This record gives sequence, C-alpha cells and structure tokens, in this order.
Amino acid sequence: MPDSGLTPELMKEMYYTMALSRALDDRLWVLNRQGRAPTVYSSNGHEAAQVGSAFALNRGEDWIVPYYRDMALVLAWGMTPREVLLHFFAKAEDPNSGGRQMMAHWGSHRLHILSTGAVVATQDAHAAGLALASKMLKDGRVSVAYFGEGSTSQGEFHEALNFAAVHKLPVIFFNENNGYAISVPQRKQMVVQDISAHAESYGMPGISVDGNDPVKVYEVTKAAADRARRGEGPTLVEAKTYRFVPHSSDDDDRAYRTREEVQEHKQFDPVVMFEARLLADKVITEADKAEIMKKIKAVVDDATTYADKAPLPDADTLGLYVYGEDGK
Amino acid sequence: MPDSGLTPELMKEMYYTMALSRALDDRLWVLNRQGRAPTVYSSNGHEAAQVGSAFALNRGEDWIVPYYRDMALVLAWGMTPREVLLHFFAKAEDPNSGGRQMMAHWGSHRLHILSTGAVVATQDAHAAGLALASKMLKDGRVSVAYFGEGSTSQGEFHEALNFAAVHKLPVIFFNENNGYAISVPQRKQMVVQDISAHAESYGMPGISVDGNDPVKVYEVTKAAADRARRGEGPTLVEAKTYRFVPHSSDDDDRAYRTREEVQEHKQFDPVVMFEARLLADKVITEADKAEIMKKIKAVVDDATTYADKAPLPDADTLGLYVYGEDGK
Amino acid sequence: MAQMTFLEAIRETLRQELARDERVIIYGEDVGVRGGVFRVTEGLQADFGEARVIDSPLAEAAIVGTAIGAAVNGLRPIPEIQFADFIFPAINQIVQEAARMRYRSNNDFEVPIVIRAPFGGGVRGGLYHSQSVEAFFGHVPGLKVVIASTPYDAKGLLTQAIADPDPVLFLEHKGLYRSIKGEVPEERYLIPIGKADRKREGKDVSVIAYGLMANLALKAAETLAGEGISVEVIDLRSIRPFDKAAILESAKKTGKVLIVHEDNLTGGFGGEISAVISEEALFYLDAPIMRLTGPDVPAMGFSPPLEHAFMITADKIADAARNLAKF
Amino acid sequence: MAQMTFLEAIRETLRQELARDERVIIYGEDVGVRGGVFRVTEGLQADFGEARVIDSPLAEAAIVGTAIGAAVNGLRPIPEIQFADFIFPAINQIVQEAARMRYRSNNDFEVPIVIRAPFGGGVRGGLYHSQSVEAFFGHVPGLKVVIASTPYDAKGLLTQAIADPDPVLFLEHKGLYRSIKGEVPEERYLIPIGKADRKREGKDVSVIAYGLMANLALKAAETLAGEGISVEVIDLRSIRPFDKAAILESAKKTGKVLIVHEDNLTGGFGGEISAVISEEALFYLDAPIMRLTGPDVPAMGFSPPLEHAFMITADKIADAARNLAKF
Ligand SMILES: Cc1ncc(C[n+]2csc(CCOP(=O)(O)OP(=O)(O)O)c2C)c(N)n1
Ligand SMILES: Cc1ncc(C[n+]2csc(CCOP(=O)(O)OP(=O)(O)O)c2C)c(N)n1
Ligand SMILES: [Mg+2]
Ligand SMILES: [Mg+2]
Repeated sequence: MPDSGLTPELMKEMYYTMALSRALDDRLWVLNRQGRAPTVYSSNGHEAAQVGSAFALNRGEDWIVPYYRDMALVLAWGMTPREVLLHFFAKAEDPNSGGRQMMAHWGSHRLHILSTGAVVATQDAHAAGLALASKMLKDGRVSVAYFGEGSTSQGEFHEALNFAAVHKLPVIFFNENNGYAISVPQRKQMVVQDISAHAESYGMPGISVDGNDPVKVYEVTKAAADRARRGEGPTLVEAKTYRFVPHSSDDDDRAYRTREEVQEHKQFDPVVMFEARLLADKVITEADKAEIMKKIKAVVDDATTYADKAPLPDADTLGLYVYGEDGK
Repeated sequence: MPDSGLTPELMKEMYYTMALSRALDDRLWVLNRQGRAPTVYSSNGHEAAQVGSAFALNRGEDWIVPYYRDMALVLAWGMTPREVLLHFFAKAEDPNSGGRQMMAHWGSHRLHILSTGAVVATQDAHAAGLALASKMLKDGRVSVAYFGEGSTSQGEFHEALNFAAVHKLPVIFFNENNGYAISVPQRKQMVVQDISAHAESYGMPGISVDGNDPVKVYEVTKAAADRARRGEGPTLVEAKTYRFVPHSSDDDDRAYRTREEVQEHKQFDPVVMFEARLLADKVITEADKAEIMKKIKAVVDDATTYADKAPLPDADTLGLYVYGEDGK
Repeated sequence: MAQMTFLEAIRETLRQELARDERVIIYGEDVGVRGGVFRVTEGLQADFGEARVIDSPLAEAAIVGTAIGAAVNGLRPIPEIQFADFIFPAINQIVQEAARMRYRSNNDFEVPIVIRAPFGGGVRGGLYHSQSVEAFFGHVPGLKVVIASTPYDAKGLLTQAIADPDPVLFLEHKGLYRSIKGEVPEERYLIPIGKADRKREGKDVSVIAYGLMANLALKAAETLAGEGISVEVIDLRSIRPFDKAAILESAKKTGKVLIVHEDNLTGGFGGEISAVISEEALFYLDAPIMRLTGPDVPAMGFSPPLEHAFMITADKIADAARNLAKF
Repeated sequence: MAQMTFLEAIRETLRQELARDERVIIYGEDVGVRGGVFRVTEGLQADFGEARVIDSPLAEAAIVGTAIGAAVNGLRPIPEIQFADFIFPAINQIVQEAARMRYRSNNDFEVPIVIRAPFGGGVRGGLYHSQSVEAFFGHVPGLKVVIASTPYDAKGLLTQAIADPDPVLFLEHKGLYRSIKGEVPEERYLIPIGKADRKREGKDVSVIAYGLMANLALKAAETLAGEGISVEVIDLRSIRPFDKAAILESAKKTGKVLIVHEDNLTGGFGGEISAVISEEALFYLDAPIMRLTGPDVPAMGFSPPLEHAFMITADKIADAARNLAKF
C-alpha cells in the first residue's frame, strides 16, 4: 500500500470523507422527509467508489465530471458541506448553480468540477474534451467522467470512449455499477456482467474492482491516472457497488427489489467495513472515531443551519447569464 | 458446401448478380460523367459481401435495412435494374422513393427492404425493431441491418446492438468494412482492427469474414440467420472488403489514398475472383460466362433506355404523402 | 361515467388499447415493474405481461428507433420518453426517420407509433425535468403533436393517436396528472387530431392555449367574467396539425388575441399562431396580437422564486387578457 | 482588397484565426486530409498540423460534446457538422449542454465554441443534404445562430463568433459557397452578432431575409425597381439574437412586410418575426404580414421538378413583393 502512496493519514482522511458523506446524506433524507427540500439523490452505498477514486487523483486540480449520485465525490474534491446544503436548499449562494438546478447537479470552476445537467451520458464526451485540451495544452491534468451502469446504454457513452481511444486522451471513464437504473436491473439493461467488458472494443484497459473497498478503488484509479499522465490514453474502470436507498426521494424501491436483497448487500456497507478495517489495522482508534463523529455532527449541523438561513435567489435573477459579455 | 445449401445453381445466380451489379455500377458512372445524373454511390468492390449475405437469407421475405452502398444487395433482393435506374434518374416510377431521394436510398415494402435515409446508423435500431415485431408475431423472419465501419462510431449502433442483445432478437448486424469513411481511414475512426470486436460486450457472437469471398460470407450469414431463427439472438458479422472507386461521384479519393493501394486491393476483386473460381470449379464454362455477360449487357441497356424515357415526377406531387389517411 | 384524473384517463386508455389490439406494445424506461416514474403505466405489465409492457434499456434513440422498425413490421408501439427533457437523444429518429418515412418512400411505408412524454413545469423539476419541447416538433412535417388539457380529451386524443397511421408525439403536462379530474366514458371514443375545442365562448378577448395553459386560461376567464370581460378560450388540442379555422374564427370575432404557452417566447409555437392570424385576419384586429409565454431563458429554475417567476399562472393570464380587453 | 467567394472567405477566416490564436482548433468528419466535403477547410491541416485540424470519428454528438469539454478547458474549438442534416445526433449536446452550461452554472462556466454547418438546398442534395435547420436552434436561449449572406459578412461574423464567449451555430448556405464573390479585407474585423444589415433601402415593401434568401431578395428588388416598386431588404445576419429594432423600423416605414425563408412554413422562424411585428407595429401595417417559405413537406425532393418546386427563387420573391406592393 505505501507503494500506491496511500498513507495512514490519507486513509484517515478518506474515512472521514466517507463518513461525512454518509452523515450528510442521512441528514438530507431527514430534511426531505420534513418537507424542507423536494429531492434527494443519494450517494449512500457509493462512498468507497467515489472517495477511493478521488483520492487517487489531484483533487481540485484534475477535472471531474460527476454523476448526480456523486456527493461523496464532490466532498472529496473540496466542496464543503455548507455548499452541498446550499445546493440542496437551492439557495442563492449555492456554488453549483445558484439554486437553479435540482440537487445533485454538481459544478464548480474553482474546484475543477465541470457543471453537469441531468441527461445521462453527455458528461462522458465532456471529460474526453477536457482531456483533449489537456493533451494539447500539456497541463498535465487527467479528466474523469463518472457514470452509472444504466447510462452505458446511451450511445454517447460509446462515442466518448471511442473518441478518447483514437486520440489517446488522458481520461478515465469511471463507472459506478450499482446494478440498477432506477427500477431496471442490470440484466434488463445489458447482457454482460461487467461494464469493463466494453473497454476491449476500444482498445483500452478495462478493470472491474470491488467498489466497496476504497483502497482497491484507489489503487486501480491511481494506475489509470498514471497511465493517462504517461500519455498512454484512457482507461475504463468499473466499481461494483450497491445503493442502499431508493433512486431518489421520489422513488420507492420496494416495487423492484426485496428487503432481503438490500439487507444482504448491507453486509458490505463500505463505510462500516472501512471503519472496521481502520480500527483493526489501528489506523484509527475508538477515540479517533468518536472525535471524527463528533466533528462530522458539528459540520453537518453547521451546514444545515447556515444553508437554512441563507437567502433564496431573487426572482429578478431569472434572466441573468443566458449569455456572457460579447467578444472578449 | 452442399451442407450450407449452396448449390452450383445458386452459385451461378450469385455470380450473375455480382456481375450484373458491377456492370450496372459501371454504367452509372458513365451516365454520371455524361452529366445525366448528379450522384453515384457505388457498391463497386462490395459485391461479394452483399450478394453472399443476401443469398444466405430468404430474399424478399426476411427484412433488410440497407446502407447506401448496397446496390448489389438490393439487386440480390429482387430489385430490378430498371428500378435501380429509375431511382438513379429520379423518375416518378422509382419504387424506392418516387424520385424524392438521392440515389442509393433504397426501400421497397413489397421486397421487404425498409426505406432508408442518409443519417448513418439509424437503420441499426430499425432492424432491431423489425426483429422485435417478428419475435412477437412469430413470423419467422430475420432482419438484417447493413452498415459501414465508419458508422459504428455513432452511438446509435451501440444502442441497437444492446437492445437486440437484451431482447434476444432475430437480427443480424452486417458490417461492410472497407477501411474508409469517405476520406477517414479506419485507424482514425477507431483503435481496434475488427468491427466484430464489439460483439463480445453485447454478449453476442462476432465474426469477421473475408468479404471478398461470397461463399464464406454466405456461410457466416447463414449460420447467423439460423441462430436467429432458433431464437438465440443477434449476431454481428464483419465482412472485410474494399471500395475500388471514390466514396461517391462527388469525391476524389486521390486526396487520401494512393493509386498503388487501390491497385493492390484490385488483386482481390470479388467479381473477378469469384468468376475465376467458378470457371476453375467448372460451375460455369467460358460459354456460360459469355452468355451471362451478353444478358447483363442487354439488361443494363434495357434498364437505361427504359428509365431514361420514363417521366420525371410532376411538381404537383411535392405535397403528397406527408401524412396518410387518418384513423384506420 | 367514471371520474378520473388526467393520469388515470391515460392509463385506462392504454389499458383499453392493450386489451383490444394485440399489436399494441408499451415500452420505455421503468414503465414495467415500477409503472413509470409517474405511475402512468402502473399495473399494465402485471396485466399484459413482460412481452407487451417492456422495461427497455436506458437509450431514447433506441427506444424510438426500434419502435419505428416494430411499427413497420406490424406492431403498434407506444414508446414512453421518461421526461420530455430526455427526448433530444431521440430527436434524430423522430425527425429524420419516423416523420419522414412515408414521404421518403413515396407512401410505401408508414410509421404508426405514439411517443408519450410528460413535459412542463411548476412541479419543482428544475432545468431538466420541466421543459416544454413542443416547438421543436411542431415544426416537423410528417409528425403530429398532440397536447390534451382534460381527462376526457386525453382519452379521445390518445385513442385517436394510437389509431393514427402516422407518428404522433403525445405530450402530457405533468402539472395536470393529478391536479384535475373529469368524466371519462368507459367505451372507446376518438377525438380527431387537428380540431380545436372552444372550451369557453366569449366575445371580448380570445385566448389560444393548449394543455395546462388551457385550464389556467379558463380560470382566468372565470375571474374576468366577474369583471365584465368576456373571454373566449380556444384549446388547440394539437399544434401539428393545428386548427387554423377555429383560431381565425375566434380572432375575427373578438378582434383581440392572447396566445399563451409555457415554452419560452422566441421561436416558440405562439409565433406561428400569431403569424397565421396576421396573415389572414389582420384587418379584424382591434389590438396587437399578444403572447404570454415563459421567459427566454434556457430552462426553468429549481429554486421556488425562480420557478414561480417562470411559470404562467391564471393571474398572469387574467392580467394580460384584461390589458388586452382595455386596449 | 481581395475578391473572394463565400467559401474562400470562410476558409481564410479560419486560417487567420488558426494563425493568430493557438487555442483555436478545427475538427469534424473529413475536414483534414480531404479538406471537407465542400473543401472549406482545404489546406488547413497541411498548414496547421493534425493536432489542430482533426479528422474526427463519424459521431456528431461526440464532436460537439468533446468540443464543449475542450472549450471549458481552454481551447476554442470550431467543430464542423458535415451537413446541417446531420446535426440531429448532436442536438442534445447543443441544446441541453452547450447552450445551458452558463445558465445552469450561474455563470461559472462558459462554452465558447463555433459549430459550422453547411445547410440549404437547390444543389441536388435531396431529402438529407438540403435541410434548413435554423428554426430548431433559433428557439434555444443560450445559443447564437448566425447566417451570413456575403463573403464580407461571413468573415466578420465568423470572426466575431470565434471571439464570442457563447456557443454559436454558424450556418453556411451551400448555394452561396461558390456562386457569389465579394471584396473581403485581409485584416481581421468583427461584425456584431444581432445587428441586421439593411442591404437595400426602399419604401414600398420590406423584405426580411437571411443567407441565400437575402441575395435572392436583392435580385427581386432590382427587378421590381424597374417596375417602379421600391423594396427594402433587411438581412438579419443572425436569427438568435435577431435585430428587432431594424425589423420594426423597416416595417413601420413601409407598412408592408414580406418574410422569406427556405425552411418550411409552419413553426419556421418567420413566425417569430411576424409575431414581433404584429405585437409592436401592428397599426403601422398597410397589408397583412406575408411569409414566403419552403412548403410544409418533410424535406426537399431530389428530382429536379420537386427541387425546383420547393426552392425559393428571385422570381417568387418578386411575385410576392409585387402582390404586397399592390395590396
Ligand atoms: C437521457 C436520460 N434519460 C432518462 C433519464 C432519467 N433517469 C435519471 S437517472 C436514471 C437511471 C440511471 O441509472 P444508472 O446510470 O445506473 O445510475 P444510478 O442511478 O444507478 O447511479 C434515469 C433513467 C435521464 N436522466 N437521462
Ligand atoms: C450522421 C451522419 N453523419 C455524416 C454523414 C455523411 N457521410 C455519409 S457517408 C459517410 C462515411 C461513411 O463511412 P462508412 O460507414 O465506413 O461507409 P462506406 O461509405 O465506407 O461504405 C459520411 C461521413 C452521414 N450520412 N450521416
Ligand atoms: Mg445504476
Ligand atoms: Mg467504410
């Protein structure tokens, strides 16, 4: 593990980020159930995949193009809980969109998180394009597109992989495979078991990894990033995971999966498992854990309070920023 | 060979169709150079792939969704030289479009040739849809989408393969890989050598075959059709071939490939090779050949004369058939 | 006669058509087990089986593209696009293939499909779950675009759309799904596509609208009636074809026309309606033809103040019609 | 000053911008070795290298989608769509991504790309190589849509489009490429997007047009001048934004307006222009606002009689303007 540069300090930070994301996520559901925000898209269950991959990159420097499920990712990338809550409550100060977008449509120029819409798979070409510029401008950056397995049915996913392969671009296509696209199980979405199977027909490496293990995800992502920086082109990474909650707060997953199935997967809860491992490996102590939890609670409370008090956007701003200033 | 049902009679008919297509194609270029029609899209070089695959199917019964390059295919499927020339000259009687479409946009309900537009890769989903209906209605038909290797860069190609695979549809995706998309060589279009490589990630068989050998193409296509009829789902077939002429009469291929390269491929001219083989195998005699050539000349002349004399569509017909009759 | 919501009227129509014609199939994302994200197709898979109510892969172009092929080969597919916002990946198949198949084949082929898509805002959908897309499709010869405003109309128009030999885009305003109820006969009936319905007679101002907007216009008319202003409400029911005769008749009668749509102004379908009036009824007009529409911004904001500022309301319609009446 | 064809003006502008700004890249299908199917980009790859003039895979969504990412990360991509007819696979990226990036990010991101696409008919292109697609895009807030009519304008507008911080769709009528010549200064100059150009002054009838149609309108005006009818020709130069002030000024002056486009009538951009006039200049009108457009058929037929019947000509414009003058 020291080989991959994953120090105990970093592992601790990873753990903190995962636990923070989970706690923040739990808070969002509570607030939603209280009627204080209409929509939650949840990263609950995906924390290891998102945080493990983020830590393998130059956070805030490399480009990410997130999926809506990627709250843990953007937290790892430098977005603060306050910023997440401002977005959730659709407040004027929301750095992602100024309250214009529904929750989970991330974006921050400062953090090199490309703004995202809701049409799945468009982000794959954006990441390839960011990488095309990086290659030309030799800025040393890697771009990463995140996406669900359902979105690989979209043609644009394939177009992006092909384009990136032909131009040997420094880009990683990072799939979070949770086995469902809303209610549609993977077997109705595709015939193959592994999303990584698509890599071969684009002549790029394709790797499937246990997405509940942040260390394995870290290692695989690091190798892909190194490869990209060496100018050897794109990699397709598949992190196999599970979402523990419905697709969104508008969904009811009892229609399409049993409670037993969900329970079974809970055995592999990435946050619980990583915590146990760090305790067992003595990377953290019980006392550390308690302190971290306390800190997280404070941070989540602070974010909630702050964002709750923040003003909504003024209706007059509706017409702003359709266009920029002309002719620079 | 008897195993695959390819009798000497059928081989002779295949040869006739290939030679007819070549002669007709030559005529189109002459007529174009005389200024009598503005556009030729040519199947010159692709005859074995098209005719070999057609003969492996129930011609006129199964559905084909052709590519614009597929004149030899539609001839094999039952379109007459007169009909081709009527289309070429954009005459009212053109059964493909009544003169509405540019040459090479095939279609005939009677012959089960689905009408085609020019936007590449849309036809792949159409073939899957035809097959979806065949599966539901149990009509025993196989559908075949034809397409160039360049068009596989379009996302819709992938969407169609995936859809067909998930639903185990009786469809064949038949690629004619001639190494170029207008001027763009395969290596700039994709990283892989074989279009058939895409099959694996859709869990279907993918087969590359010498597209200049109509018998090999026949056999591969027959196996795919049998599989489809057995309810085992789609197959991706790649026939490797070459086009001997520019992309279209508007193209000048000297900009992107050497004369030497073209000459080299001419060694494998499918019409010349198949003729030599049939003569060597005594499937046809020199006398047969002379007779066939005579017949072809007569047929091509007749088609030219007939179509030349046929009336153009009346300008008043412009507004017809935007919609059909309401509410059947 | 049963009272039904708009959503139920659509579901029961689908059920009736699935039952009476084996060629009818439904597919789209989540339409099966889950019954659609709005529950429009709830229960249909259970009743008609997985072969006829299909959970398709997440690929709109493939959904429409395969529907085209299936229709040509004998089925009557009713594909669903989960939100109209996600129709753009399929627009190539709709515009260049479905809508053009008959024309390009000189009447040799036809594509009888009905593409259903929920659209419109005011339901906290934000930029990507609120869009009005009708102008893109109202411009396309070969396609029909239907937008119903009541449960009764929804059934008759959807039944007609399914019977229609041409591709129909059937847009359902999300704001109507559960907010309105109405009588819906159990037996099958057809409402012709291209005939407007004068939902209210009036003599001072004509409001031309469709879908949710027609309902809001009726509310506004009610308000204005109390003020002595008589508003006529023409519900277009379809924008391609659209009922020129009904529009012109009303415009000539009242001399004052207000066109309302939620879609943004510039290049919206209201321009077409206005143009037709000024081409053919200019000298009957007593006031400029007015349009009340969504603002010219890329889409509807998510935050309540932005959404409210964007949305058309009965009050806004009443204000505009009042001003016009006073002109 | 050099005399150039419309096509040469575009090529030389691209060359000038490639030379002055290293961030500018060009890509698309066949734009490199082959110099494009119309030869617009001929020689540019030889001069600027394969890294900056790229033969891309055959995938319009990827072409525009990667251009968006590249623009965000510092380049100034000028993707080409080989024919406007083939822009539909990319419309999702254009409408939902490029045009909305600034708005959805509350001004945090911008997408400075110029999408070039040849469009229009009369060149024996048939149903799939002749389309006018501007109405689809003129409706999209966040996007700019430019259509030049002369070599001079083409250079100034394209230069401005490349300098513009927002996505611009730059549509080039194929009928203009080699048919017209004009003076084009060698030095770089900008023509603002959104300002119409009064290409001819007149007092009896205003013709509002753009692209090839503006040229045909000028010919028609010449003819009518001989008959004593004075026609004003307003060349919009861009339809989004479009120059409302210039249109209204001309409409108020002549009182008779003829709008011309090759795109089909219903839902075409002419409706918008007409609506704006009747909203803001109704009482200056002496005649109905007329539109002369392509017919409402899915696309332009290939056979000469069909193509001729479809196309707008100077004669058709003259006829329409003459009738209007007589009104
Ligand atoms: C083009 C498009 N079609 C439909 C949708 C609606 N939709 C949102 S999320 C989703 C499922 C995505 O599943 P997956 O990619 O597996 O991601 P997950 O939610 O499982 O993380 C669908 C159908 C969309 N956003 N975009
Ligand atoms: C979507 C789309 N984009 C661009 C074109 C223009 N175009 C016509 S043929 C062609 C090349 C196709 O190459 P390939 O698929 O290899 O077929 P081939 O001509 O070699 O048989 C292109 C780019 C098109 N028809 N459709
Ligand atoms: Mg998933
Ligand atoms: Mg090819």
